[in-house]
Amino acid sequence: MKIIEWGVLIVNYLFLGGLSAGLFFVSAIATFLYKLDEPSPYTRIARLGALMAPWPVMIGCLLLIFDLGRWYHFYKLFLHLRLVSPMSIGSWLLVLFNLVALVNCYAWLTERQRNDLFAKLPRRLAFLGKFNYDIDHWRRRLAFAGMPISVGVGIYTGVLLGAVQSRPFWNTNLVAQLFLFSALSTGCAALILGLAGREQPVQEMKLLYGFDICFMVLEFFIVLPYLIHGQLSVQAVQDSLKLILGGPFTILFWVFFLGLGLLTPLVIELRELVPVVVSNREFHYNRILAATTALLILGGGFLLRYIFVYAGQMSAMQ
Amino acid sequence: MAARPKRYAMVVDSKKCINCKACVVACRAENSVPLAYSRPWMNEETRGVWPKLMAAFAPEQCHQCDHPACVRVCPTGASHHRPDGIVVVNEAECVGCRYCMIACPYDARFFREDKGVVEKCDFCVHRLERGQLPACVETCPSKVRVFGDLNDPKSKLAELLSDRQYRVKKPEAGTGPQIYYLI
Amino acid sequence: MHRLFKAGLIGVAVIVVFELFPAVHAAQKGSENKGRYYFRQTCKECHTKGAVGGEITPLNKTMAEWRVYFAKGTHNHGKEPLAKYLPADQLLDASTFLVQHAADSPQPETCGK
Amino acid sequence: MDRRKFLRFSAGGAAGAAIGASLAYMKPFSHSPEKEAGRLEVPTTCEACVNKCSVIAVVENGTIHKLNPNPENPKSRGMLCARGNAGLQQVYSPARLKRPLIRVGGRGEGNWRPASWDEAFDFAAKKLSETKDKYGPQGTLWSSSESFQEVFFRNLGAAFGSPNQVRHPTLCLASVNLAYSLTFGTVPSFDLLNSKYIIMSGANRLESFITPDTMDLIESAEYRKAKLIYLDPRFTVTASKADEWYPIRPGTDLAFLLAMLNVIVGENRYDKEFVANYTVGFDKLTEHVKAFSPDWAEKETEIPAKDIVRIAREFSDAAPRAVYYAGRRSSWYREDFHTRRAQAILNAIVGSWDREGGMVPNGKIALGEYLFLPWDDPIAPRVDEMDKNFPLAAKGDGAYLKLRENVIAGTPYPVKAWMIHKQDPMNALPGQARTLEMLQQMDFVGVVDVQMSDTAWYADVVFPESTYLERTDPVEVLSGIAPVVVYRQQVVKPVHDTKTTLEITQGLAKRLGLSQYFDFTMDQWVAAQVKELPLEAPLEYLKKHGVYVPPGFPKYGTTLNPDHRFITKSGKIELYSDRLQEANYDPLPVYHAPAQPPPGKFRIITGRRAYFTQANTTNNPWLNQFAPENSLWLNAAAADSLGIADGDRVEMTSTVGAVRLKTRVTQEIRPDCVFMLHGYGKKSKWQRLVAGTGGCDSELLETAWDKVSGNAALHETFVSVRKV
Repeated sequence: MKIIEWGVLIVNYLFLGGLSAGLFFVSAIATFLYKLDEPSPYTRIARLGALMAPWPVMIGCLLLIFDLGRWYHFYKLFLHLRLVSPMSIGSWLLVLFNLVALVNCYAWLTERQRNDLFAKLPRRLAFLGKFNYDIDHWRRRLAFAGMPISVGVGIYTGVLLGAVQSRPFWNTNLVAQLFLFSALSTGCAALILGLAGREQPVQEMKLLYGFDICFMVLEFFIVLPYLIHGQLSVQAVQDSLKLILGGPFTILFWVFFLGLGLLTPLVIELRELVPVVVSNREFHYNRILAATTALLILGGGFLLRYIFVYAGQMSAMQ
Repeated sequence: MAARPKRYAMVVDSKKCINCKACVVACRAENSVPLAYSRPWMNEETRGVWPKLMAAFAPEQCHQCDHPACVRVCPTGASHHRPDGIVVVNEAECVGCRYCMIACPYDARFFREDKGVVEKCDFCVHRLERGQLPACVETCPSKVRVFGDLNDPKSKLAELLSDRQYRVKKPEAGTGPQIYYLI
Repeated sequence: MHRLFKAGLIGVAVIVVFELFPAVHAAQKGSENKGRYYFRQTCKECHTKGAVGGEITPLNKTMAEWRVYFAKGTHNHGKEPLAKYLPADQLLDASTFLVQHAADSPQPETCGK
Repeated sequence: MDRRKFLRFSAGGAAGAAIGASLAYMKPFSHSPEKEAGRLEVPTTCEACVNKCSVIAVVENGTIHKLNPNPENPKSRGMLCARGNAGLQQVYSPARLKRPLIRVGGRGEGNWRPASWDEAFDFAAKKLSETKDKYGPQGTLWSSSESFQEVFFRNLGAAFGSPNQVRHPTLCLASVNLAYSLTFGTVPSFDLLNSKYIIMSGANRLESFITPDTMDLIESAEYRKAKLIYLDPRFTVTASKADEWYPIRPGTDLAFLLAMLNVIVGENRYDKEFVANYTVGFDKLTEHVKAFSPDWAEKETEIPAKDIVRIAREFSDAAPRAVYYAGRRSSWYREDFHTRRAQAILNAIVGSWDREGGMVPNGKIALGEYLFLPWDDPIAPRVDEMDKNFPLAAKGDGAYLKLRENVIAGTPYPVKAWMIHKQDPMNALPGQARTLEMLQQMDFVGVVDVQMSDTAWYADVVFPESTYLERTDPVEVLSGIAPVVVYRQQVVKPVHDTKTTLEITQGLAKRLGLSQYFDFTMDQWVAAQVKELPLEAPLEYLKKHGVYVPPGFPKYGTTLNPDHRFITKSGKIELYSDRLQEANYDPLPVYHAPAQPPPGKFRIITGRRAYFTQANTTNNPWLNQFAPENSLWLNAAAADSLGIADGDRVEMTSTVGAVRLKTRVTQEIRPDCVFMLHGYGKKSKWQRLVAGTGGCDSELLETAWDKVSGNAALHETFVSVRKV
């Protein structure tokens, strides 16, 4: 029988869902970091995050739907809510998140952007023009409401796998945490990448690096106990870990995910940020370095999901 | 969970199994399963060095668990647990996400590419409703499988389980499998 | 007693003839296939289980006994001639059939039939 | 409970969700009456092999959906094997012969043109008549294997005037049949279910074939604690279930048997009363077996002498519930007849005759016969000269290999037309090149079959037969300790333009001027058969049940009175056989050590799995999937010394041919033997799954036969194996 049922579509979906969750979460935090009346560099983070957040998860959802055996039956997912099924919860969560993220995105549009958008509506849909409301004042409320949902989506991508008892590689709550922090760090990374093109986003970068370092440190300290715990667990789990400790995914895991996708960007960011914080030096913003770091993190996040989805399915109880 | 009025289960007396594959073909015909898939399958094991050898065979299929992981993870409820203990997939509700396949510790399910749904052994519920045994049970030449109601103390199945030692596969999965292998 | 002796004598004679001169037998050989037909068509009419004559099959006698029987050529314990039931050519065929399927005839079995 | 139709929101956790689900989804699994209305269950009889198991065909809307076992037939034990289940593929397979075909182009080129039945009949009748005009009716050869309508085909050949009819037993069990016939006057069944001690020489009952004996053996060995002793150079499924398995040196089973006889006679362990009352020749046997000590047998068989002694003692202790099982296919070695005779003698002297758990003569059920007109006996002798070559063997069956050699040589007369009924000599006979030679020297070859067999591939005209589920057949008795009558009735109308054998026979008979012999219908034939069954409306009964199980069986001991006359020359069980003596054969089994393969060569043994019937189901996709290709079993140590790894392709060479196939390097075979499955490497391109796939054992096997029965000796070939 076929071993790998969930393939690259699901990997992408998990990655994109996490990415959106991260984008939204960081954006939402940024929303609270400035006084409403004052111009702040953090507005740029909040705005960019809000504008970017809905799209990856939407693409991810489309991928998810196309991965179904009968994609045209996907609506059946929404005829039920089964609280014992991570996928059922997840489907609803995704809908909710998509809605909030979209509204939030809308809320962060400038007046001109809104007008442009509605002006572009085809004539038949012109009646939608009456929805051209200014909802800027919802931003914080949306951020507040959306934060737990985005965290939920970030966790859910891990719970989806972690809840499967029959796959020893997955069956630990650490997977959900790992996926959450990976999601948040990829959100940060996407923002770093998004801002890299702007003029001297120094303040923004300091904040994002700071967040990112937190997320990656947490991620690292989840990977560590995951491995240790697994090695001290029952034979089935030990065997499943062989997939990354001397199995088909070893190089991918250690070199590309852990080395290039997690530790390298962590070191780079630390090197950039620590002197600023500790010695109060000036922050040398290096655009290329920032973009590279971001790409490495994004690559690492993708690989993490790839490794987990594939290795997990290959692992089995004796 | 409330007691079930019936609890269908299966006993496998692997010592009698001669690996003749009748069950596999019978199921294929009965359930119109395309050649690429099979609901039941045979486990074969040969060990030893000439001429000290042993061989063992045992059929396996969906274990119709008491706490089926597949049912738990199913997002639409297409996979569900009947009151008589049989786990079935309602094709109409299945969206083909294959989460159940990933969740099943026995790999007892397969994805029908042609239909876009997941399929597995259902103890031939349509035959049970006609009063017939599951196709694999009925056809077995050496009568390896014994099918019956666990809650009926007079059934051959209950009798075997009270007389003989048995084991279930992967009990640590915690799914409460209902195929009992006699020792 | 006398009759028994006569039958025995004929029997011996017949055996001697058949055993010593197989050529004689061969020359007079009828058709086994047809004999089977005549036997079933005519003899089996009365000689089945529960019928007047009682069941008779080739296995009722040995080869020699059948030869003696046909050499004597009488039916119903000598009361009537066999020729009453079958013409001579059919009798030859029937005897061939019965001798070749007698109780001590070589009958290697085959598969299925 | 208020169930909202659109959005089922059961927030009550797991239980709530489960209840919601179970209530909501019960419906699709209750059967719709409309579907049941088009459903029909027709009891009939299987033809996936020769065992005649009863099946119930489930027909849904005119199509056979499933074949279920018929529990009414105690012989088929309420089971249906893999082949039986795959039987409906015979009907619906795209690989079927769908209309008569006439060859265009050379034989074996595979070019055919569809023909009408009239055309095909005319063509064949013309060719047969031409052959008759030129060479006499004996210039035609009629081959057939056991099947319910075989009788019509055989009768056509006989009515045509040909003495040359050849059947399968000399490729199968002729030596067993002859050995038991000469000893007991009949071939008994073995009451394995009630046996306590069973010895099997290579009779691979649990792996190669599924019949009542298979089920009985499993039941007695696994549940009733009968002891199973199994001798086989290969570790088979049967070996794995046996209490003791001895990888005997191939071809030496007779030495083992003689040593057992030596122990049992020498230690006075035989059944004295039985021997005195029912046997002849025991004194000669006593003298004869003195020479064959267990120590001597150990050297021959590689089975430890102490084990032989112990087994002999255990066997005689367990008697009469002890049997040395006869086996089915006994076409192994040149001395097979004597091996089987020794088995029969061994079984006889311990008194395992006609007793529970021993050998039991088959129960008889008298069927009526349709009285068709008799034709003239053939004038010419058989081309295989059975009277001269095999005077004791079953003449109607012929001796296939001797026949082939004579036909090729043209002695004693030419045979130039060959009609073949559902037989595949190209695969069934060893030495395929010779079979092809025989085929190629024919002026005409006609084949009746359901698929394009390798033999049909080389034929001139192919008549497609309706499969067993598309026709009604004569009633048959499935013999055994408890015999039953089985009936095969039409389940569905023929799917293609096919005919039954009776129709084909009648079509040909009409054109050959032989109509008067086949002037009946199947209904008339069946009516005559069932007339004598003790049933009020026998035919209706059979139509409804598919099987009639007469009361009163099993009967033990019907032959056990000293006045009983066995159908042997002496009227007793013949331990010593005068008939063998008169025909210049050893009257008691004499051991001739078989040749052993020289260093670097292997003895090839052949066999099959129970999901294949000889060579003719390997193209069934439902069965082929279990072994899409055959491979060469090679002992790991032997493979090592040849530098061959598992899965390597090798070439195997014998004196008559070479085949290439993959290896299966294994622990499960003797280092001096190799094994391969039968039925692969087909020539017929229409056998898509196995055409050119794997290797064909017939190409490799050398021609040899048992002198007494004429049975083929298929395990006498030595091959060299070389990596390619």
